[in-house]
Parts: sequence; structure tokens; C-alpha cells
Amino acid sequence: MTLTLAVVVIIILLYISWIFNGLGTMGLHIFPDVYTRLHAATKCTTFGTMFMSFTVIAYSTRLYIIEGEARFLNMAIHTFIALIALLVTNPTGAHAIARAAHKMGIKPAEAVKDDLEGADLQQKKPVMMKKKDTSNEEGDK
Amino acid sequence: MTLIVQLIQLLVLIGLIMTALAVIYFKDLISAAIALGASSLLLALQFYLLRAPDVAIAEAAVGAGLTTAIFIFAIKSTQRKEEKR
Amino acid sequence: MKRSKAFFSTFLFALFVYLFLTLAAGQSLATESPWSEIIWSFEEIVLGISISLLVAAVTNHILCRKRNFRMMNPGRWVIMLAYTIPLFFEMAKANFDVAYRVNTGNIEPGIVKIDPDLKTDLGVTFLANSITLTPGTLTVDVDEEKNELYIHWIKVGEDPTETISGRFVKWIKRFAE
Amino acid sequence: MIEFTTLFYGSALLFGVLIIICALRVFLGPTTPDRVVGLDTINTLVVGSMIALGAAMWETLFIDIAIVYAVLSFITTLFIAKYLEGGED
Repeated sequence: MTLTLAVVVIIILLYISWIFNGLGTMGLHIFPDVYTRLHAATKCTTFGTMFMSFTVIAYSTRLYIIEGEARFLNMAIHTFIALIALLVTNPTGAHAIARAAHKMGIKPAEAVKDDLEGADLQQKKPVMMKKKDTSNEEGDK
Repeated sequence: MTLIVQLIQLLVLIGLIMTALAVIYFKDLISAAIALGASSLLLALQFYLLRAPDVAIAEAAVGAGLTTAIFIFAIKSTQRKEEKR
Repeated sequence: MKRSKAFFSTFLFALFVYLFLTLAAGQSLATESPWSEIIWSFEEIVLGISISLLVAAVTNHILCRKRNFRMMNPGRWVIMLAYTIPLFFEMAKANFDVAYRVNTGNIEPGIVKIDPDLKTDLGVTFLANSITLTPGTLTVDVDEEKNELYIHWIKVGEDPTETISGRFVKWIKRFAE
Repeated sequence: MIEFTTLFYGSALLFGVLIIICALRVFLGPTTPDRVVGLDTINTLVVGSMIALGAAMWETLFIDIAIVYAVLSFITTLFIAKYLEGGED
């Protein structure tokens, strides 16, 4: 493995993914309450895993250009689909956890301001989960 | 190469033992269900490392998806805390 | 008329997803052209069309629930793809922001209300996900009648609506409304 | 000179260490949502290590499993959040 430009780029992408995953895990233990922990956990690990996917995509595209076999390209495309699945599901899960925590009555620690406290939300009556699913899929159209 | 794979397997097994002990010691049943979910996640990763992707996909579907859902339905219709003996 | 249009658009969407998933998956038997490994074989296309017809017949009342066909316009999809570029830079900024706060512990959290003035469900969904992925903000709850969002902000500042959502709303309005 | 395969295995090893650290949050978390945050982070890290291992072993099928895994773990998170929300139905 000689150090061409493509190889250096791939290794840099890999290091970025390591750094941000480590940072997210660190933030999970340093921050004081659920909401701030969600900040660290969602953003940093999504970003880190995104860069892991970019690494694999760049690696297999490079091999496809060198070797010319279609299975390398196939791998790049599937990794891209995994990346899209991760990007759609991860913020939605974080939103669900934050909402559940607030409904349970957990106050944000050291809060300066809380507009949601005592606000009367007007939500259509049916179950939230069902509503959310259909609106998401309608969004795909 | 094999050394790295063995190290990963060692880490995953340590995680499995930790989460399995947590399932036993938690008194809050919903926390126990969460720990069981984490345990079956790591078990799927272990199958993946042993190059059995079909078993891993079944473990992911049954362990992480279905079992947690069924346990939560059961906890919802009974009580949340374990009784003291 | 509207029903057949819903059927057709669902069919196109399903076929597109199938063809994207099976791109470069197998060899077409056709020729020795350099593309023969990448494009789909004849059997693959026939199977994709029949599966997409089945999916469209079953799910067109779910996927096109509101009978609103604004997303049939391919220009909107192009804008949606272009939107990922500013989103990516905002995400990068978000991560350095979190890195800074992890190291210094400089937080001042609170929950604020913003009114992004969007009308469609797709737009609100996109905005909520984008807000969750960008610096120091996390969507907690949504008012579905007035389309207002409640945001957990890690460093409360002035004028939340403009500061948090101003960058995205002008992009999202282009493709979702 | 290090090969790429070793680098991918190494990143899976690093992700394994991070998974153990996140499992600590599942134990320690004072409230239940804290534990769910730990579980969610473990999910993302497992998907990342599955992608890395799939690239190291050269099997496209393994990456398909990562896709399925991302979606299924999302469903688990939604179920637990739905329970914690305390709906009557």
C-alpha cells in the first residue's frame, strides 16, 4: 500500500470517524442530564458513523476504479443506503426519547427558560406513533 | 489479523456478561428490558464476527425488535417494579 | 383520475427504489460492453416492474394520503438533494460546537418555542430532523395545529426563531411547499 | 506497511471499546431515559462497526445486515419511548 492521495484521504476520513465517535461517548458521561446527553450522543455518533460510511464508500470506489469489478461498486451503493437509513432514523429516535423524558416530568438541569412547561399543545387525538409513521411516509412521496 | 479479531470477540463477550448481569440485578423491569435489548444487540455482533450473517439477522429481528416489544407489552399490562421477597 | 395518478406515482417511486438497490448487483447476459456488469439484466427489470405494481396496488392510499402531488415534480427532488450540502456543513459546525462544550462544560440550557411558518407535514418533518442534527439544538415536541416546534437549546440566546431555523426554512420552502 | 483490512478491523476494535463505555451509562443512568440514550448510542456504534467489518471481510451481504439492523433498533427505541410516555392505550 503506497501512499497516494486517495489513500491519504481515506485514512483521514477514518481518523475523523474515530475522533467523533470517541467524543460522543465522552459527552455521554460528562453532561449532566438527559437532554444534553442526547445532544452529544445523537450528533457526534451520527457524524462519526457517517464518516465511517464515507470511508467505506471511498475505499470501494477506489478499488472499483483500480480493479474494474462491479461488486466493489455494489458495496459502495449498499453502504450509501445504510447511511441514508441511519440519517433518517437517528434524529427521529432522539426526538422520541426527548419527548418521552419531558412527558415523564424530567426537568432540564440548570434550565434558564422552559417554554414547554404548562403549554397546551394542540395535537390531533389519535396515537402519536401511528400519526408520525403516516406523515413520514407521506413525506417520501 | 486473527489477534485483532480475537480481541474484538473478547470485548464483545465482556459486554455480554456485563449486560446479562445487569438484567438480573435491576429491580426496575423496564430497565431490565433495556439491558436485555443491549445484550441481544451484542450477541448479534458476536454472530456477525463468527461469519454467520443469517443467524445475526435472525437474532437482530427477534432479539432486538420483537422480544423487547413483547416484554414492554407484558410490563404495561402488569406492574413495573419487581416485588421484594 | 386522482386515484390512478396516485397509483402511478407510487409505482414510479417503488421502481426507482428497487432499481437503485439492485444497481451493479448482477451481470446482464447481453454483451461485452463495459456497462454490462453495472446495468440491470432483463429479468431484473421484469421482476422490478411486477413487484412495484404489487406494492403500488397495496400502498397507494397510504403513500399519497393527502392526494397532493407536488412532489411529482423532479425539480423538487433536485433541490432536496442540493439541500444536503448546506446541511452537511451545519452538521460539521455542530460537532465542533459539541466538542467545545464537552471540553469546557460551558452550557446554559433551556427549552424555547419557535414558529417556523411552514405548512406541510413533510416540511415540518425535515425541519425537525435538520434542527436535531445541527449545533446545540434538539427538537423536543411539536404543536401539530399551529406547526410550532419546541426546541431544547444548549446555550439560550436572543431571537430563537431566526437563529435556529432561519437557515433552513428558506431552503425547505422551495421543495416542500 | 499497514493494510486497509487491518485498519478496518482496528476501527471495529475501537468501536467495541466505546460500546463497553456506553454500556456503563446503561448501568449508571439515574433515570430510565438515560439508559435509553445509552442503548441508542450502542445501536449506532454497532451499525458503524458492522459497516467496518463488512468492508474488512469483503461481503456486501454483511452491509445489508447493517441496514436491517439500523431500522430494527429504531423500532425498539420507539417502543420504549412510547411506553415511557405513559399513554393509556
